[in-house]
Amino acid sequence: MSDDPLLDVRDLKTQFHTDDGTVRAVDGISFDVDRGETVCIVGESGSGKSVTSESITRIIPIPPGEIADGEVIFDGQDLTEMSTDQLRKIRGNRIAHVFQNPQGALNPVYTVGKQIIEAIRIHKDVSKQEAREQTIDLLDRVGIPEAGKRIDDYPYEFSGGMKQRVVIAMALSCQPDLLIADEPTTALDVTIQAQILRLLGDLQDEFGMSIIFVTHDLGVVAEIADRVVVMYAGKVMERGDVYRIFENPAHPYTKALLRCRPGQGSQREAIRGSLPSMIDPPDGCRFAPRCPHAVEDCRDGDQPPMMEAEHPGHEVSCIFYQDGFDSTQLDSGPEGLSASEARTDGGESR
Amino acid sequence: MSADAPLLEVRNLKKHYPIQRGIFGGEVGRIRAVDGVSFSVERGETLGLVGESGCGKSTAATTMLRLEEPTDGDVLFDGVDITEYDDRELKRFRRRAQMIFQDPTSSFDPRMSIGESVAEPLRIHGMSDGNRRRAIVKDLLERVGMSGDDIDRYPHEFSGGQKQRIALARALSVNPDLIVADEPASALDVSIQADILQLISDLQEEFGLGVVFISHDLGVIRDIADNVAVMYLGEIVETGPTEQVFDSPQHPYTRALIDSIPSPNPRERGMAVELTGDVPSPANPPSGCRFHTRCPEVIQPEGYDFEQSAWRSVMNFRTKVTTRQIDLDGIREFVIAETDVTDPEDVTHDQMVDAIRSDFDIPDTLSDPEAESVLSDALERVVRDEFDEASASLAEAFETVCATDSPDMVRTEAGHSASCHLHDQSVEVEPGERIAQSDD
Amino acid sequence: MATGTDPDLTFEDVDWDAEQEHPLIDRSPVFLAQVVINAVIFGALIWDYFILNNESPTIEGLHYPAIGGDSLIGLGFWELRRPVLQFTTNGIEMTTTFSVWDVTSVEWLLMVVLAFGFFNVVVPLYQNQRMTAYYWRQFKKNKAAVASLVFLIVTFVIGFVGPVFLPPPELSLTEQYLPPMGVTAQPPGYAEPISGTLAHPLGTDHQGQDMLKLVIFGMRVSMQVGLLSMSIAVGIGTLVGTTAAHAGGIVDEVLMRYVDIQSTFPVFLLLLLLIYLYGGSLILIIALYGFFGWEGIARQVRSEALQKNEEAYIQASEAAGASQWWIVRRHIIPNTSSTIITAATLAIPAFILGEATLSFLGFADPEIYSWGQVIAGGRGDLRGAPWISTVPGFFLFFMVLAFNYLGDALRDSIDPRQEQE
Amino acid sequence: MSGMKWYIARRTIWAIIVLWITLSVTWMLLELSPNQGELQAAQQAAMQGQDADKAIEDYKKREGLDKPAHERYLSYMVNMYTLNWGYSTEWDKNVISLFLDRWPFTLQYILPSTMLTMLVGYGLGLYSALNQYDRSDYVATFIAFFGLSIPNFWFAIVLVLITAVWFSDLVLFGVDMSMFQLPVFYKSEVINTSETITIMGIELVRGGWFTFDNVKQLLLPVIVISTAGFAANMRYARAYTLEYANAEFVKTARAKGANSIAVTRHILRVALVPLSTILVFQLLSVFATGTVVIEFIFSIPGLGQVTYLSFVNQDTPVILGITVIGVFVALFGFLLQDIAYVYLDPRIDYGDRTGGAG
Repeated sequence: MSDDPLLDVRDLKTQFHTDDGTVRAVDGISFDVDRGETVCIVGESGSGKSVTSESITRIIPIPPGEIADGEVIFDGQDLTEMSTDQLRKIRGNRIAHVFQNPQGALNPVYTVGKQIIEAIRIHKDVSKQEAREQTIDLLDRVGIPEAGKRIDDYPYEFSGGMKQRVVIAMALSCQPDLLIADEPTTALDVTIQAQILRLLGDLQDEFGMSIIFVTHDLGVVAEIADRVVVMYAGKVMERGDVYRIFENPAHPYTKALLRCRPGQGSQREAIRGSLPSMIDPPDGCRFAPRCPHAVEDCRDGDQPPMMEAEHPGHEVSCIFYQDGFDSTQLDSGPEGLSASEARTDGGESR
Repeated sequence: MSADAPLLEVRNLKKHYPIQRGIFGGEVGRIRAVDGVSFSVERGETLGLVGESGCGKSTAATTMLRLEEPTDGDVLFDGVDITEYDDRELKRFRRRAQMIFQDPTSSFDPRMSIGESVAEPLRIHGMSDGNRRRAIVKDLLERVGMSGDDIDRYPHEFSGGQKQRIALARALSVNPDLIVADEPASALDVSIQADILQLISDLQEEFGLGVVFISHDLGVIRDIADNVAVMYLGEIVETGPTEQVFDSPQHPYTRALIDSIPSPNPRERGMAVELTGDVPSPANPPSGCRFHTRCPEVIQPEGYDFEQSAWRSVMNFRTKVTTRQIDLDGIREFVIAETDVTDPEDVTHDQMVDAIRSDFDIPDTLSDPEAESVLSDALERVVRDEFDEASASLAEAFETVCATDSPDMVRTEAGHSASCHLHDQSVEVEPGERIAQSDD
Repeated sequence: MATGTDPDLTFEDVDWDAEQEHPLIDRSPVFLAQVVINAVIFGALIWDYFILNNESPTIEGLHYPAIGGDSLIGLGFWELRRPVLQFTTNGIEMTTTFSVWDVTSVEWLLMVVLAFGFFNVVVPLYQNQRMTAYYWRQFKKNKAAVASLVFLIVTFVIGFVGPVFLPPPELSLTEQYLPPMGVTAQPPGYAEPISGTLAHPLGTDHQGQDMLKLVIFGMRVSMQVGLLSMSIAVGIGTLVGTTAAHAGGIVDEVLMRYVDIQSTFPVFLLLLLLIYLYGGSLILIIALYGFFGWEGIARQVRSEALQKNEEAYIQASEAAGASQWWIVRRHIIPNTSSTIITAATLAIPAFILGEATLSFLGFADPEIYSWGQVIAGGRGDLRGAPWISTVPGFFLFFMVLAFNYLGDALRDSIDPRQEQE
Repeated sequence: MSGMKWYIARRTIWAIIVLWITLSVTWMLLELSPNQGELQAAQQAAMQGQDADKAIEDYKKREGLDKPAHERYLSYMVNMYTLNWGYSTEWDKNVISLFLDRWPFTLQYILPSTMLTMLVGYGLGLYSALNQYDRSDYVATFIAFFGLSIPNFWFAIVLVLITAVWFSDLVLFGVDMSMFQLPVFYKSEVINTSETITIMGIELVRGGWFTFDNVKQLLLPVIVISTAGFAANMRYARAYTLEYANAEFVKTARAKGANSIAVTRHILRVALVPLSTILVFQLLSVFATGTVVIEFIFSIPGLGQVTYLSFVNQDTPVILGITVIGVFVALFGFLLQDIAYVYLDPRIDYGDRTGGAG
């Protein structure tokens, strides 16, 4: 095995062409994933985290979507250069997906067995009977009781948590090197979420795969991540080791996200304002319009480049970490936007 | 109306939905969405109603406001039973109790300006003067942090958080005493949730409102509620002051629920108690304590001594045998998939027994020999397709109070109430078990 | 009470016991105007049917003699109706054929429908200009639909205004088979090829009737059939659909079962059967299409209303104390209106085509200038005078096409499901 | 699957009930209308100088109309269900045998039209939905609107004008178009003759159903009637495909590495569920009018022509028979549709309704 990361995303840009203009859903982001590790992409809705995860194997709808720029190096090969035919050999085989809504992810008119067998037989040259036996084994491994019976059931006969187990079984059918899980527990109850998170952890130990886990829930991130990528409005704000992110968050956005988690009583603080337009994003740092520390320079030019924050591997895109600025200012109380100013802006939503 | 009566008191409220079949709708069963819940809310107090999806908390909300007719029970508002109200009295009550919904988008008529929507309750309750309505709506919009100039804009011109503010303005418009908020923040991004919750508690303080706050998110409940009631499958299993319930949960379900919240500290991983299985169907709720089919602390019968996790597995097995939910052909196929055997005829009894054991995570032998003999006998019978006999012998040997008797709501040592046999003084429980935590 | 409203009024200041004494009935000027207009129409209708003799026309005095004969030869299509004084010469009263407006039952119906449309579509659009502008922005994106709308408005105006100024097409033995302007052909009965002239821009048919006039008079028939049948069908469909959705239970079951039965009965055969039994007058055809063409609309409205019933704003309104009637009138009907309007726009072309087909087959009233009849009349002369069959067909085709494009664009632009995305 | 059998049984019973209701309604309509035969009898009598009233009475007696209403209704129902549908004076034939003679002429173009309607309609709908933002989508949409809007009787006339009139003496790019000329009127002799001709040593049968001549004269009818049908099907297929084209399960299928054929199959299989519920209705509404118009224009001696002529000639027994057949075909079609729906959608609960769930 080489020392290269399993997946290296460099300056990825994904756009959607709509009637109202070009939506820059992902606007130049970079991160990497090592073998066997779990990387969490965290951000609010509209931050571009799902689009990022779907751009890796290009399963976004094209058109209207388009990968405008960037490289996605997977095990030494650039996926963006590949033809769809070549990419198909990787999808489901070496890179598998699990989506947010298990209800929608399964075709309602086919039995779950048929759908998993299809996944196996796309990539492996095995007989139907062999594929069926493998499927029963997979269903059993993801904790579906009586796998031999349930294989012939239709998706509607499963509960939400069980459906998500089926989807995970399907994703694991070819023992992928990388599993991309896009909010796989958001639609589930907390008790079921705990089951699924534990299952994913166990399966990772068993299969040794890497996981990209997309979520908006920092609790889930703390539970499973090795490294974290914090996204906002199509840009990476901060990335680094999970302990650094939680214990020494560097970017004002990350700090704000940690402060707005529920369960902290009066300590809890909302982030004022709302997400900027992705068609015509503001100059400078994308977070500047909502940032309590923003200064004049924050609203100029492009998003600041990633700078190292104290520790190697912990990087942040904020001008306070550039030369001539004092990042300790970020620890002091909020200034800049006054409460009344931020209250009702919000802008047009869609 | 008495002054000391709580603002809202719900007593043994039930809402059942009939399951109908055929053109003439003969009833073949009923979904017990809410099955006897009781609680009360004082003026200026927030009650948090928490539970997993499908536990009946939303139905409880609509039923206590008589948006749906309750099947049984009383709802006292200011000491007067609203289930007895006629149409005229009900309309007066509607002015005093308002509701806020989860989805800020669908709670506004897309063809009405938000001014019209906020003024709608005013119109309904007889304010015919448009200028007066406009003045009130402008004032309200400003009070919830919007601008009075927004009055002629349409819902699609606002973000989710803004719409939820406007929904609050609409609820306030007729100066109510009680607000029932059904997951008002769960459709919003975390970053703006806090704002809406803050606004709700500010308004509550300002106007002395009673608030019933429904949520599946324990964190949110912890932030906003004074008292909390935990629901499971149509029943309240634990209720008390929020801090107390969160700090020393008395019901195993509450414990599991609190433990399931992922900790924000990455150094405290994997502490969650895992609840097995899914919530059972409210159409056919389990006997005894409704939580016993998933409870990690289900009480062991007298005279046996084995690990709690093995006991839990045996209980799961017993449930499936009783309901005949074990499919022998499926298990046979599973054995084929797992072993070298290819012909279903060649699958041996022992292989079948082993497969069932591993399916239910039952150890190869139970630590208690007596229990082991009952179990292996039952397994034999199941493999021979003698479910009734197996079920009978299991029921006889592994009887637990959790499966037979419904626990009462009792005051626990922690000071608040819970309904669990572990707190039921009449039930014999071994000393260490009463405060048993999970076994791993 | 209503005067001198305090601008600082807040919700806490309201004395609800005092407020509740005020009447709830909404008496907007628009509502009153609608009542007045409808009263006028119905009054006139009663006057026409009961006071006036059946024989006499509704509006006398507008005497338009058709000025035929030698003096105006060559004017062809361009000859207009002109009022002319009646006079007496040598004790003999000179009477020419004059046409007056004897308002037919179809036209009475049309007036009611147009008034209804004006008050329930045009006026609300004017009152909610913000929303109208939003719809228009959405609608404008579809260029084909905008063109269709313009085409239909022009057609509508010509179809209704044209017959007021133009005398009906006349049979002429001397002007049979004239080709359209710019076309040279040798129609049957002619020894040499002849060219069309400006007098008859679209030529004449085998009976010498001006094609352009036939087209214009046919437009009127098509529009009448389309609008009226649609109104009846949409009216019944909306009523049945909302009732079924709102009442639920046995009422829903019975209504929807009836809809099932009606959609099983092949409408075309039923129409033929009823026309066979009762004759094929225009009003009957309109009524038949209206009364047997609403099942689809009822189904759509019902499912839409059922969906709307689940929306939180309905619950919010209920929780605020609104009555069922309030909810249906203020929320359900306005929010299903996009479905209703779309269904209406798509029902019109279906009915127009249906009527044309019936008259093509010869089952309709031969007195009516229907395009289908003209097309059928030209079938025998395809080789010599192909314009007789093809010209009205083009108009029919484009009218139906325009309605289809319009309906499709309306579905996209005023569908609230799209607004929420 | 006993639930399904019960479901199908129930739908069948419902179909029989509907048949009974429609027959009753038809009977009532006929009862309420002036009887043509009665009028004829009276007229005849008057012309021959006999007593018109007596003639009417004789006629009534002959036709059994003097009996009380419930008896007439009963015998009508018995006759209808025992296929004793009376005698057509116009064709001088038993109504049933008239229909038996004629149905093949209708079926021979309806069957290929149905296939064409579905294949082209669904194919084009699927294609245009999967290429939503492409130019080809706009073209396909326009074709659909064209098919939806063109009056089929006029379209038939225009096609006749082109293929029969203009092609007869048109030379295009040096090619004599008369070889593409198609017959205007259907010749049923083609079916009945059994002559053979020899071209270049190959013996060709000229008579019979499956011959070049017959296909040639059916070409225009098939094109006209399919155009009307496929357009509607294409619009529905496109709408439902679009609904599912970006569904999560389609994304999942693509994420599995499925090729476009497999992905399309996933979409189509799900879209077929709602499509199956409207297909029969679509076909029926097109064909009911279409057969009459097409057979009228092209003189095809099928059931459509019988329908047309029976109405023109006021041949009551035939009209009644045609109505029953129409209803029967519709009911049978809807029954097939229900069964297809059960097979296509595993989620169906066989019509059992559950009261509002919490």
